[in-house]
Amino acid sequence: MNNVLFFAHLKDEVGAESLQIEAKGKSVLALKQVVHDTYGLSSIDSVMTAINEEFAEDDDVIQEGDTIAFIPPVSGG
Amino acid sequence: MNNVLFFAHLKDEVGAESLQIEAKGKSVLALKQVVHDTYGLSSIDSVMTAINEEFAEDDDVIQEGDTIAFIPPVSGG
Amino acid sequence: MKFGISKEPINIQEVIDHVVQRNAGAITTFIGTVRELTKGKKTLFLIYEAYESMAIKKLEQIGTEIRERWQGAEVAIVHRVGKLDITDVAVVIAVSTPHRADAYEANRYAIERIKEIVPIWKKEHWEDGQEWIGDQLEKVSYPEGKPEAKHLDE
Amino acid sequence: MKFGISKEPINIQEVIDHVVQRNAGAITTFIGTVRELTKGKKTLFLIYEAYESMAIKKLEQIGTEIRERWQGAEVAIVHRVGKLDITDVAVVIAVSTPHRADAYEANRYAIERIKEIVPIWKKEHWEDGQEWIGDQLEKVSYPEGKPEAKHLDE
Repeated sequence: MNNVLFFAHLKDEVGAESLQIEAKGKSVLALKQVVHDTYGLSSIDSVMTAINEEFAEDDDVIQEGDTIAFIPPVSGG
Repeated sequence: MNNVLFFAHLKDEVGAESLQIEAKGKSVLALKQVVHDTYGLSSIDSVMTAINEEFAEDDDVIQEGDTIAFIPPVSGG
Repeated sequence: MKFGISKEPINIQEVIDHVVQRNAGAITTFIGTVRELTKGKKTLFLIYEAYESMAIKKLEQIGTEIRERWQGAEVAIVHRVGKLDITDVAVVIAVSTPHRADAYEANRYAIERIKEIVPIWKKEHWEDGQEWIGDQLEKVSYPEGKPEAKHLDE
Repeated sequence: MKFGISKEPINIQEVIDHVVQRNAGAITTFIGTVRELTKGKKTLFLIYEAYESMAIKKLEQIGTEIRERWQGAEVAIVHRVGKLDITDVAVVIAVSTPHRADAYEANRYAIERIKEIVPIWKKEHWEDGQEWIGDQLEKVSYPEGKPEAKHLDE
């Protein structure tokens, strides 16, 4: 299983900070599609993704136990 | 009379922070010449001068009671 | 903490203390504060949220980037999270270097990088609504999958 | 004091407090510290001396210049005098502006102007001697009789 984290407006839309999703073997892009379809998160296509706290590419493949975070455009500072 | 102030290396060379000098009617340049001749301050020619805490030109004329300060190149900060 | 996320008000002097060094002649700090008016619209307060563990890693990364680019530089960065009122301090960046030009440049680099790669978000609250703010650098997509270091003098 | 000469250690937070404003999104500070090594030569300590009454006027003048050039800017500057050891703080400049680019630029302007027009001098003490330092900007003569405002982006 994989812990999938949501922040900012994504968290508001999903209604949860994190979800347990079986994503092993999926690409980041494929997981985005799942999230898009399941939660109606259309903006997920344009956000960055982190695997285990490092930015990842859409074609990176998720391993068992990886923590996935969807990172909307940041606005710190 | 005029209070004439010396700072940094000028103060060390003159051996005083200030001197009472009659400079009324003299130009700044003329006062520099007096100081140069009296105290052997050759570097006085290249320093700035302030009259009553504002930078002055060599041809500005000193009035009774003006405070004159010789300002070596500054090094604050 | 030299690179940190804080739920409490940031002690600016403590951040500065992390970068004091015998061969620094200059320390610059950047203090980001909550501004009341943005484009004529009145902000009531902000909420900052962070992906804390990753944000700390990214702040540390910025510190490493700066030490590589500016010789002799030391860096400390603390970002606040939670509810912030007008004039409250959101972020403090302290950079020390031997010479002053580098201290300004490296500090500027840090704030620009924070706005690129550190997972922190702010929600603005106005009288008539609220919104998560994003994309302040006007870049929606990252062709390389992640933000790139950019020259600040572009 | 918003523009001052201090015989005691400078409280950085107090200088910053002078420039906090509801429409500032950015505060920058420049903290000049005593560096141990300059061109390989080891400094033991410094003595700073000021023509105090004029120095305060000139610091205030720099504040005025900045408020005229950078809209919405607030400025505070305190310079220390007396004996300073390595890492001691010689000067603190705080500038607040609505947007961050201005806060960096205006702050940089302030330190450059201090080195031009504020009557403060430092005497460096090394193991083998001591000397009053001057002319750090490599300008011996002032053709206009007094220093001119210069563009910092030259």
